[in-house]
Amino acid sequence: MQRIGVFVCWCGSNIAGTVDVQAVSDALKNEPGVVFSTNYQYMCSQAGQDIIKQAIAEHKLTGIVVCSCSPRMHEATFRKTAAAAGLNPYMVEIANIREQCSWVHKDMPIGTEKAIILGKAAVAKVNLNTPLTPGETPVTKRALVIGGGIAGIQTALDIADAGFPVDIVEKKPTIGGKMAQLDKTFPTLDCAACILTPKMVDVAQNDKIRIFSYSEVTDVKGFVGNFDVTIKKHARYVKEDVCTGCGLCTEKCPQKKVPNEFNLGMDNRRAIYIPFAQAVPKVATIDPNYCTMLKTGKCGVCSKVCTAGAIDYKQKDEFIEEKYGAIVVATGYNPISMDKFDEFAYSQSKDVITSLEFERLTNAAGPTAGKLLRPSDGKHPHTIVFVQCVGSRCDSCAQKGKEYCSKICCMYTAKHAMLTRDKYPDTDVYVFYIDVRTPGKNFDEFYRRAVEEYDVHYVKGMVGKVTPEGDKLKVQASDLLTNKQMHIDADLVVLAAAIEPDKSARPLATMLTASMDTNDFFTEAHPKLRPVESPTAGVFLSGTCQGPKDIPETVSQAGAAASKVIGLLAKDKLTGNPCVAHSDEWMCNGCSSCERVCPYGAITYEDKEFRMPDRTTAIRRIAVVNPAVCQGCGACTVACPSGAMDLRGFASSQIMAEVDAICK
Amino acid sequence: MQKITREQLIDKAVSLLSDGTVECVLGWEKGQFDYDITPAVFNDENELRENFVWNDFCGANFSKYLVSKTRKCNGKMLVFLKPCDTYSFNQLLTEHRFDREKVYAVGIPCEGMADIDKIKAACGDGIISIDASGDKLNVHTLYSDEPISVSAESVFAERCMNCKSKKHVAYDELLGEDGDVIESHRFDEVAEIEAMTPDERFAFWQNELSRCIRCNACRDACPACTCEKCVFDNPNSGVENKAAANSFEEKMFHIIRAFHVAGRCTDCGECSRVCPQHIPLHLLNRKFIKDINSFYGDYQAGAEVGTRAPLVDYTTDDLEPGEVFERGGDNA
Amino acid sequence: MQINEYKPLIVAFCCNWCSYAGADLAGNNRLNYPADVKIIRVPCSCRVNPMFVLRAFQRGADGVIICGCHPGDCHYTSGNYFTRRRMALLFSMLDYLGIERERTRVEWVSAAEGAKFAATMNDFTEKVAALGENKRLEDLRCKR
Amino acid sequence: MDKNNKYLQEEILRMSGVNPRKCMSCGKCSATCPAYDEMEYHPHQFVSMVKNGDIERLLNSQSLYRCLSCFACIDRCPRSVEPAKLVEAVRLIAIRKQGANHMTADDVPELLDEDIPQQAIVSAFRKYSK
Repeated sequence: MQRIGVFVCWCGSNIAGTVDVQAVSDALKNEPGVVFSTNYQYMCSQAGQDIIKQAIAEHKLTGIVVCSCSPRMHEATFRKTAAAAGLNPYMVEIANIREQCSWVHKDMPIGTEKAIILGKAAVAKVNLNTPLTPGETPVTKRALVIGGGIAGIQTALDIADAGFPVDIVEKKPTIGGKMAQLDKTFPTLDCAACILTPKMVDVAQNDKIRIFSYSEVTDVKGFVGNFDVTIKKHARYVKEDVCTGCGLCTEKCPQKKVPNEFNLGMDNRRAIYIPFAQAVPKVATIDPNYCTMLKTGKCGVCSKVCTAGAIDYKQKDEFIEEKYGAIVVATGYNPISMDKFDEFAYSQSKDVITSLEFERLTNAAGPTAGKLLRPSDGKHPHTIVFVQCVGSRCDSCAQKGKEYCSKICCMYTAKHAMLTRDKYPDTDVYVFYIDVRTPGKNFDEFYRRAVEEYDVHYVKGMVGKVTPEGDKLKVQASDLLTNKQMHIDADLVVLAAAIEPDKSARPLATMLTASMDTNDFFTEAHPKLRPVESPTAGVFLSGTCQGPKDIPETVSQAGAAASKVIGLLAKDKLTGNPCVAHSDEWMCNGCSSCERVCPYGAITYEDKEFRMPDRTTAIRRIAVVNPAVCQGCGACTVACPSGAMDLRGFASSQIMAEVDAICK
Repeated sequence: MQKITREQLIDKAVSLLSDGTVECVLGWEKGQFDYDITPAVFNDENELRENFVWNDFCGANFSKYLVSKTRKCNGKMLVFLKPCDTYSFNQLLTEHRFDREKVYAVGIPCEGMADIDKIKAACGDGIISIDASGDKLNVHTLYSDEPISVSAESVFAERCMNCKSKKHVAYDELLGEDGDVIESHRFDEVAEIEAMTPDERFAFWQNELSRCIRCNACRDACPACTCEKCVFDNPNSGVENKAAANSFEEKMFHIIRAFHVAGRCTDCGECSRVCPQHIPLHLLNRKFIKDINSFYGDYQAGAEVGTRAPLVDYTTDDLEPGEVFERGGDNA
Repeated sequence: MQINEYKPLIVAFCCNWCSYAGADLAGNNRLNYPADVKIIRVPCSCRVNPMFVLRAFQRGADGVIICGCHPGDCHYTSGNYFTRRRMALLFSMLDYLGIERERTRVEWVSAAEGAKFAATMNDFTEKVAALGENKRLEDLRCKR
Repeated sequence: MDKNNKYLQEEILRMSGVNPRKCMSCGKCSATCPAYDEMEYHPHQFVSMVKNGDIERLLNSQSLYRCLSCFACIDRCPRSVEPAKLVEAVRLIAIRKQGANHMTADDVPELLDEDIPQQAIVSAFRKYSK
């Protein structure tokens, strides 16, 4: 039996004005378990807290009920008071007789009656309270960043800057991501390489940062503060620590017909290659799908020309296991495939390109050395049509494209149009738009410049059909403002393809037990207040894996994710919330219902041997809750058919005791 | 009459026993009466030849017994599954309730099982034995020298009249032919109750459920009720109560039981079969199934292994609890 | 209890993060609602087991209302989605058993919706009061 | 919106199963329409006129009969609004008015032209004979 003390607060006249506090403390004196009951003007004051501390000592109280304001206000205060008096802080319950009683009821008898009932419910609950101790888990002081684009780079740099070691896992042979492929960046028009490559060098030179390029995460176990991650380092057939990045092999390799993915297949590279001049790590990689030596065992040219002796045809995939305290997902995006948009003739004509291909065409390091030339015949295009919202903002019933707005297309299309008109004033540039969306600092001004200064023809309407005819592209479009159908003979058509999360994100989310939305974007822990955290503790989100973003937004989110990681790694131990779920192993069926409703992946299963009541032994599958991961929502307690799952602090028996007390 | 014979089943069992595929056989044996068949474990050919039963009263769904029986069996256990049993079999696998490796499942066709109460209604009491020939059941009673003959179809159990599937959704081996999923009228009765006024519905259920004697037979036979410890047996659960103390007590029992199996119930009908008070308990479970189908899309528990039951799943645009009444049509 | 002055007994389960805070806000703004409403704090609406709802009715409650964060705003991301399914099915079942549908309700109340909380409670209490005493569900032994 | 237009609007929405509110006014239907220049009201206008309940003007317009039912607009509409179904529904309203047929089936052969795609001829028979 508990020894309960009841403390009724007047809150000046806030409570005492409508509730007869003396009557309340007198009435509660007779409740089961209550050995002491009093009231005082301000329970939260020092003097009030002293009354509580004194009563705990004098009456050897095992639990207390404070009838006062909302627990959201002073529950923490009274828990500290109890702890100071040597009572477990979770033996405190608050009856909210201010916000939910005295302030909403005018009539003294009614208020008093309700206050007594609320007090009784709290007493009934405390009777069933048990002392709780928050669990502690150590924190591995190392972070993992998955993805080496601008988001991953910025996050890693910020974490390393705070003194914590960081590993970047990048599946491509170099870090840099999409930003490395871009030409200029809006709205300032500085060159992407000029601002990105110094950061890539910073990463390479930072002794806190390790880069696992050409690698991927294959397994994640553990939980916040204690992740065990397996990283697969693909064989690149070049010793990374020996290769000097001189590039001689990439010039001598006889296999010249490999589509260059960095230029989106618009030119070719060799079977041994360095993706681009500023690659980090600047190390050659052999493409096993094209290398004659690896396929037939005959060639070996690269090995002969390599003075450093870095080539190793026998290299095998390597698996690295490492512990991390926090994981940042920065897996980025890709433009969607244009397969389902036949009307734009993307697969029929080389001169219909996506915006990312356009970036490469105008990039000084691209296939045309920065000259805007048609991919088909290398001629200078005079009429260029840009089509916006290709695959964005589609209805789900249409079964092609994405429902969301890809966010960055309006701005990069304005940039492309403006730069084209700037470099080649002899061109006619049309942009077909549904809406022009330019919220952002200096964004609308930028778009207006494209229209007003550079005379880009913005047409409100959509392109319906592109037909290649001779060396022209017949573009049929609507102009909704003049209510005319337009027919343009274009030389180049650029499609602003929607963007989608990288395909690697879905299996990764499964490994991390991090949730995703229907579009495969990672879900944030709270859409407004916790935008860079995943609901899975210890997993953070950076960049476009969470939703479409431009570079400034990505960088600021990357920094925010880093600060959350730093906040986590700075702790030596994680103190959990003790109000978590726990499963009674004797009652558990192992049915997985709880696991399926848990938003945090806090529940796992193990096979355990039991000595059964009939003296046989049986191996049973039982649920185990990881208290470090559980956040205490209680969804599992209801999903559990046997009632094996219960929630500490809000046990079924406690809530039912409250129900009973109220309904008595 | 069942198309597959007792001898076929015994021969199959004996051959699997003798080649060492299985260690024991879960089958049916005669209980107190001919029509009172109970599940039993058989360990050798003699036991099988002597006691194994297969007739129109072998309604018991074996899936549930696998949970406890496989724990006691070191090797594999042979189990005969009628089409409706296979759904429960899958559902229990989804919930990891037994080890698939320890079971050798033989699917057997079922022509529908008889309801002894319907036979009693037709032939009177004092039934000594019942045998089947063709589509007829011959009932021998104390009071008549000649057997009374009734057509098997006329005494089908309710669940067999509304059979939802003759297709086996799980087996290692199939005896006889597989059937198809059937478009049944199993929700008609639920719809009839839904169409009543609230007062009529209350009166209907008050009449039905007040007969409950809390014998727990429905729970004990239900293949979804395999909890290690049932909430109704657990003094800490707050709902443990053996006796029906008042009018709401047994309602609460049946609502909670139906809710606990909601989304997991395969509509096998065992609850109604075993109820000694003839309460149409399947109408509670079918209400949940009907609601789930209409609110969240068609879902048949146990149709596949590993599916996510509707109550541990959601979509962001599910209907609101306040809208359920609009869906059901205005029958207030 | 006086016979001529019927007062319904309403149990309100409120999630800690949205609806309980919404109720506090109603208090802060001194918005009146009937004292018949008694609030039980739960971490999330998904903590409310249908057994609690039935228990309340069994012990003599006249109405039970469950309040949670708006769908999509759950503190635990998905809790209220499960609540929505569970309660939709439970309420439909209670209706099927002939129990007045006005006695049960789920309402989404955010921490900013103090006024909505008070209005909801006023409306719910009024509807339940109009039904009169809960004869179909209560356990007579436990009635006050 | 007057009563008749309101009635016609509801009738059209019911018959076509189209929800014009899904339209985001991108104009791709009109951009893609091969009969655009023949029309007084273009596909995107059809959608907005039905949405606004401006039905009678549509009913009286020759545009109804210029639609080839090629379904390009249905195929390419990013919002699945399906303008051609609206056109068809308005046409049916016109046809259902006794004696108000645009032309009879007998009129069709002499209007035939060698260049008309077969699909258009089949559509014509379907549209003009009932």
